[in-house]
Amino acid sequence: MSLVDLAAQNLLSPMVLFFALGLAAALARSDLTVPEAVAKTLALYLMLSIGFKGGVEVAANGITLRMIGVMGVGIVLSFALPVIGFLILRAVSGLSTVDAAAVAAHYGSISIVTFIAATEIVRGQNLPFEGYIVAVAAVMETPAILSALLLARSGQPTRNGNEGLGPLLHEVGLNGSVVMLVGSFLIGWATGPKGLQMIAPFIVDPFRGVLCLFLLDMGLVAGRGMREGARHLSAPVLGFGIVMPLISAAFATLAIWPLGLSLGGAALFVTLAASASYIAVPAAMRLALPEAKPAIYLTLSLGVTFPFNLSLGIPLYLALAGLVAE
Amino acid sequence: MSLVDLAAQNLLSPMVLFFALGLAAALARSDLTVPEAVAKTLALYLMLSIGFKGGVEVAANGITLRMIGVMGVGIVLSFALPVIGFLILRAVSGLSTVDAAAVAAHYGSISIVTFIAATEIVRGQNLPFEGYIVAVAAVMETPAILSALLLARSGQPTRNGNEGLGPLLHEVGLNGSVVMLVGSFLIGWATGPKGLQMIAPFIVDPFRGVLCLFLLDMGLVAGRGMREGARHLSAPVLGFGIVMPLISAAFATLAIWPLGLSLGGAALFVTLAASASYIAVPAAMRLALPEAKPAIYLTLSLGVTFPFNLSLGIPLYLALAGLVAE
Amino acid sequence: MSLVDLAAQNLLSPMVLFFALGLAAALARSDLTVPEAVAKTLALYLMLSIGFKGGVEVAANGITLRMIGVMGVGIVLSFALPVIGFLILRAVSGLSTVDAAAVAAHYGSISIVTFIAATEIVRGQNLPFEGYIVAVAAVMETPAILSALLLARSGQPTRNGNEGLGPLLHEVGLNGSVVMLVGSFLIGWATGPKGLQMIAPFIVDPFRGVLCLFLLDMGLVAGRGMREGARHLSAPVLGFGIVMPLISAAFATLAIWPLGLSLGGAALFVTLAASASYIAVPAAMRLALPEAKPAIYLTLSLGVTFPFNLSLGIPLYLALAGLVAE
Amino acid sequence: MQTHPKKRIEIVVEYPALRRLLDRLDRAQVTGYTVVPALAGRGHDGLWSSEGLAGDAGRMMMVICITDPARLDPVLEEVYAVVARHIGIVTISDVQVIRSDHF
Amino acid sequence: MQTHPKKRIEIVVEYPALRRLLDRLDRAQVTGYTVVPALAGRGHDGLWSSEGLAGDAGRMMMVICITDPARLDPVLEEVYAVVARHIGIVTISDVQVIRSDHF
Amino acid sequence: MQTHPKKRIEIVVEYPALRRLLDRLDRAQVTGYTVVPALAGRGHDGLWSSEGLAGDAGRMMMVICITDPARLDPVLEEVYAVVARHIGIVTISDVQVIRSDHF
Ligand SMILES: Nc1ncnc2c1ncn2[C@@H]1O[C@H](COP(=O)(O)O)[C@@H](O)[C@H]1O
Ligand SMILES: Nc1ncnc2c1ncn2[C@@H]1O[C@H](COP(=O)(O)O)[C@@H](O)[C@H]1O
Ligand SMILES: Nc1ncnc2c1ncn2[C@@H]1O[C@H](COP(=O)(O)O)[C@@H](O)[C@H]1O
Ligand code: NA
Ligand code: NA
Ligand code: NA
Repeated sequence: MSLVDLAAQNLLSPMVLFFALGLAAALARSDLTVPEAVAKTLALYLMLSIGFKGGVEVAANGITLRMIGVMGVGIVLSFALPVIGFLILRAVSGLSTVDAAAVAAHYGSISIVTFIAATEIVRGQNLPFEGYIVAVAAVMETPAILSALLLARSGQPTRNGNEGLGPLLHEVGLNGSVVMLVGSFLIGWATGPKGLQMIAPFIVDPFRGVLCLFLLDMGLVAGRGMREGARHLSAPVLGFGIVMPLISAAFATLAIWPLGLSLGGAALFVTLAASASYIAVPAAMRLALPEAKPAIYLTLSLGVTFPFNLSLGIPLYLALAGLVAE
Repeated sequence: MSLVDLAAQNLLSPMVLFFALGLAAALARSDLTVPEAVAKTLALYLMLSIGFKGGVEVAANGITLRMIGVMGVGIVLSFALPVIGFLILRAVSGLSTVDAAAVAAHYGSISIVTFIAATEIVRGQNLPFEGYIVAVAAVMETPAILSALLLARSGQPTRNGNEGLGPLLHEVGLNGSVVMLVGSFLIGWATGPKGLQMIAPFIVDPFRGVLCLFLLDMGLVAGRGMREGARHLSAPVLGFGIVMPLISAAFATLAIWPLGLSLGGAALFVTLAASASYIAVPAAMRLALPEAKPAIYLTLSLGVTFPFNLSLGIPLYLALAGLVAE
Repeated sequence: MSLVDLAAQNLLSPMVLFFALGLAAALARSDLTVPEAVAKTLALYLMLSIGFKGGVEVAANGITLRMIGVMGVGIVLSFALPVIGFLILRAVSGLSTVDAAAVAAHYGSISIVTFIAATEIVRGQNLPFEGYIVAVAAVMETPAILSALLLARSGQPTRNGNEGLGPLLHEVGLNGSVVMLVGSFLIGWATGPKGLQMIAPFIVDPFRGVLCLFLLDMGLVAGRGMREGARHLSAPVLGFGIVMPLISAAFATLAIWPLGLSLGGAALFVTLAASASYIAVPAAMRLALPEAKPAIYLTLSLGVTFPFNLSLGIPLYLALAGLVAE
Repeated sequence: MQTHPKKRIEIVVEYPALRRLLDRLDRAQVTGYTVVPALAGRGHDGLWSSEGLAGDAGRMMMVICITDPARLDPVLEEVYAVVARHIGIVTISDVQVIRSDHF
Repeated sequence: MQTHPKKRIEIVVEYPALRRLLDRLDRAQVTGYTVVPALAGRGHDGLWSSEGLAGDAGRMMMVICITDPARLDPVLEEVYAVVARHIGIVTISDVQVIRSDHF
Repeated sequence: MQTHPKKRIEIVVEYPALRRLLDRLDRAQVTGYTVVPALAGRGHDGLWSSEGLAGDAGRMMMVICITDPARLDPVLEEVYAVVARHIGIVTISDVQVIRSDHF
């Protein structure tokens, strides 16, 4: 299937259309909302499901050297990409050191929903993928945060030290979404296919439908954010929200070339690198760099990069992965 | 199946019994409640599901002249029924102009849950129905509101003008439940049976069970409303809550006679006309006619008409539809 | 299967592992939480499902003398066990009369989630069980509360009389969870297998998955409770949380010997007796014995007895039941 | 705008006692009250949080009641009768309202 | 610590009128406001509870707005324009703040 | 009824900073506090709403703390240490309580 066909097919999937519905409703100032308690639970559900299924696959296939290699590459990218993002932002945008570091952190980390949307597309093409990729997602969440803190301090010497790095690492590492993802992965690993069979009618069958509802909600939040936050984003910053994912994707494609991932796995890895966090990193930034303006990084990640990745990015990353995958 | 058999079978369905359980629990002052966040989400789910499935059917069957005809008749009824309701209320009840107009608005508009309950009964009889009926439901939601505003103004010249009709139309037209229903319908239409297949384990399989939970909640809210609101309802107003649906049903039966709907489709159309709104119109009335007492129209619609329709009305409308359907 | 195998298999089930995940996350001070609105709804769902399924089985098998006998034994145990618990607590712990009575009430009453977890284990062993056991669960919920009130008054003559027993009985008997369980049982009974078939994709298929999510939440709440409440529990009280279930189980095993229950049914009955309430009784205690410290009874029931029963208790009760069952 | 002095009573009380409290307020013939959910807190009886709770014991509510200064004492007595036995606190403050007849 | 006197306006209003109220506050150029959900209440228009409601009519919200005493009257006028027609109440009280320029 | 004067501190603060704030209150040895969820608001940092949020950044909480007038200043200092760096506001008002020893 050609890239254009793939993109067109993706744009007409229920997932993307429900996101678009949410976006349109929010921009038109509809009062449609998903209650916060439900939005949080949908996110928990998605992480439970994706983590568990990944763990089950690892249980079936065991740990391999390749798995460790891919995780290592993921960690390195999560550390390195914020540096690249930071340098670009400092060069082209007028953002302060702290704001640039905070934005960059989001692009080194990953977005689980983008990852999930990509798994659906990969699955729709009947491409298998390595189950441990979800563990790679988990280990890529936090290194970017440390990287960004170092970048921010490069500007202002020791301003943020007053709470210490220890409590911060604790809060970030035990962030609810990280715990849910890693915990479910481990449980899936421990219980294996037999465990999956027990709860499949809950975590597998309705998964895509729940994802549609969650994407509707993300569209609503993104649309509201765009309405409020757009004036905080200059043209260079907006451009960064599209260009940075492409740069990350390019680096990721090169970095996994030697590792011999399957096409599906490679596409997911590239998507992870190209995705930008919107749950774990924003919360960490409010703690670690409270001076950075959330209107900038939240709007950029959720209002610009996420829609781009969901609609055009993922098909592109799948094509990119085709260049290097086995 | 005779009307009596059908009614008896309906009264023993899990749906009606869960509604009755909620009603009984509330009247007995049990502290059983469904959290507001969940009630709102259940309503979103039902609209997502019913809208999507309707859209998929239209995708399969295309737009027909008959569809446009039925939608037209629906719009006319939604405009006209409030006038009839208003005249009756002014004649027999002591309600003020504004209260009478507000009550009448509810009976011109429609109740999606009543509609959904009717689809389950129709399906239980193995009767097919036209998928576009859900679009008819959507277009019947709002005309009644405009109708009621004109009626209310007939009494007090220009009292309500201070916010203007524009913002009101915006708020009513982009009401969350309308957006959800119409948006899901359009997405179902766009993605067709392939889209449905993807999310059927979420929006089709558990649908009836979710409906039971929602009806339990409606029973709780209706029972609480009856306990609080009963003293606001005089005997003539109470009677209106039963008689008006029958009048609406009679008009609807006559109005679609020439259109040649299937038996299932006709039963649903008559049900729509006979149903009374309890989400979209109350919210609109609080904005447009804040002087009207919510204790009257909410109690009447949710505490009298809805239980009547759910238990006895729908079987009756199915019988009525049998007189005119193809 | 040997007891050790059964226990090992149980400890590696997704249910127990998700509970452990919640516990670990809370003890490590992760900010993972399940929103309150969702936790309440999950509980409603579990009671709806378990009640309905029980009712359907009774519809299929009819009322028998044995059923009435088992319910009678259940009621007697619910009355009697708090007396035993109270005497033990007064003898070995330093708890006041009121605190001892309040704790004892929890152990006479039952925990529906423990019961549900046991049904899953029983089902996992392919053991059938009597559907009316869920009705036995319902009748065992409240007698223990009355028993505890009498015990508490044995200490302080007429201190708690100021609200009267009438309102209290009303509040306890119409407690939301009791109404949901009994109501769903009756609806399942009324609609029978045909009703079950209609809503099975909602109440049967995803049941185990939902249970995992609920147990995750219970782990989180139990862990938080242990962190806060541990200092309120002396060693004898802690010991009581493990020993009392065993005593209850022993009594229950003897009491149903003559009744000829199936192995599955007997295991569930013993589990009911051994389980400790953590929803209905705490709420009743806040009303009836507000002087009793919730930190003691909540921590003990949820933080000590529930984890014990879930992990080791239930396999043990299944083994115990094997001694007396048909 | 002309305003009139009233008293604002703010009560934090455990959920199981809420119905009793509201019945007492009705008995004291207050013209109204508003209930706001509380999420977490700490007091003499320790830390609590309603997150994740499936049951109602352990949740807290905040009740706000605006009343006439002349009626403060009888209202407080009814409130105190509930709060004294249950987990909760009461504070009173001065406020102004626009429509005096409403309260 | 040095503190500065401000006015705290507390408004309980039905949810459907919330957007109008907030638009009015914006028009009155207040520096900010906070919206807190209400769960249940009673007033002249009877008892209400948001539990179980799928729709928005029948829910209430509490809006808190800290403002400069000098700006109280114009703000109250905007607030009153909404609350007079809708279900709701308004109370005003004295508070102190730390950073005066923030308000 | 006899009442005693206390200070009521009301803090609106972003959720990610809540734990730090509560730790500070504990450090200042207040006798208690209550946390109430906020739903939406506006301030210098713009509009926000918690509706639909899956994450915690962007949510706000309201913390209420009754304290003795004599202890106000040290408490305010701890509070200010958090709120100064985070999104949030602090107001102080006078209240009366019934049981003085409770606070
Ligand atoms: N005296 C009062 N104290 C606190 N809240 C009140 C009071 N009166 C009314 N309210 C609240 O304001 C809402 C509307 O009041 P009303 O317009 O009188 O029905 C009520 O439902 C309560 O939530
Ligand atoms: N004048 C005000 N009155 C009430 N709440 C306010 C006010 N200013 C700010 N807030 C609340 O405090 C939050 C943070 O304020 P700010 O730091 O100014 O953005 C806002 O989002 C509001 O929820
Ligand atoms: N000093 C205080 N300031 C604010 N809220 C308090 C205070 N003390 C107690 N509370 C609230 O009232 C509840 C019950 O207090 P207590 O009876 O002291 O445990 C606590 O859990 C808090 O939510
Ligand atoms: Na990334
Ligand atoms: Na109608
Ligand atoms: Na027991």
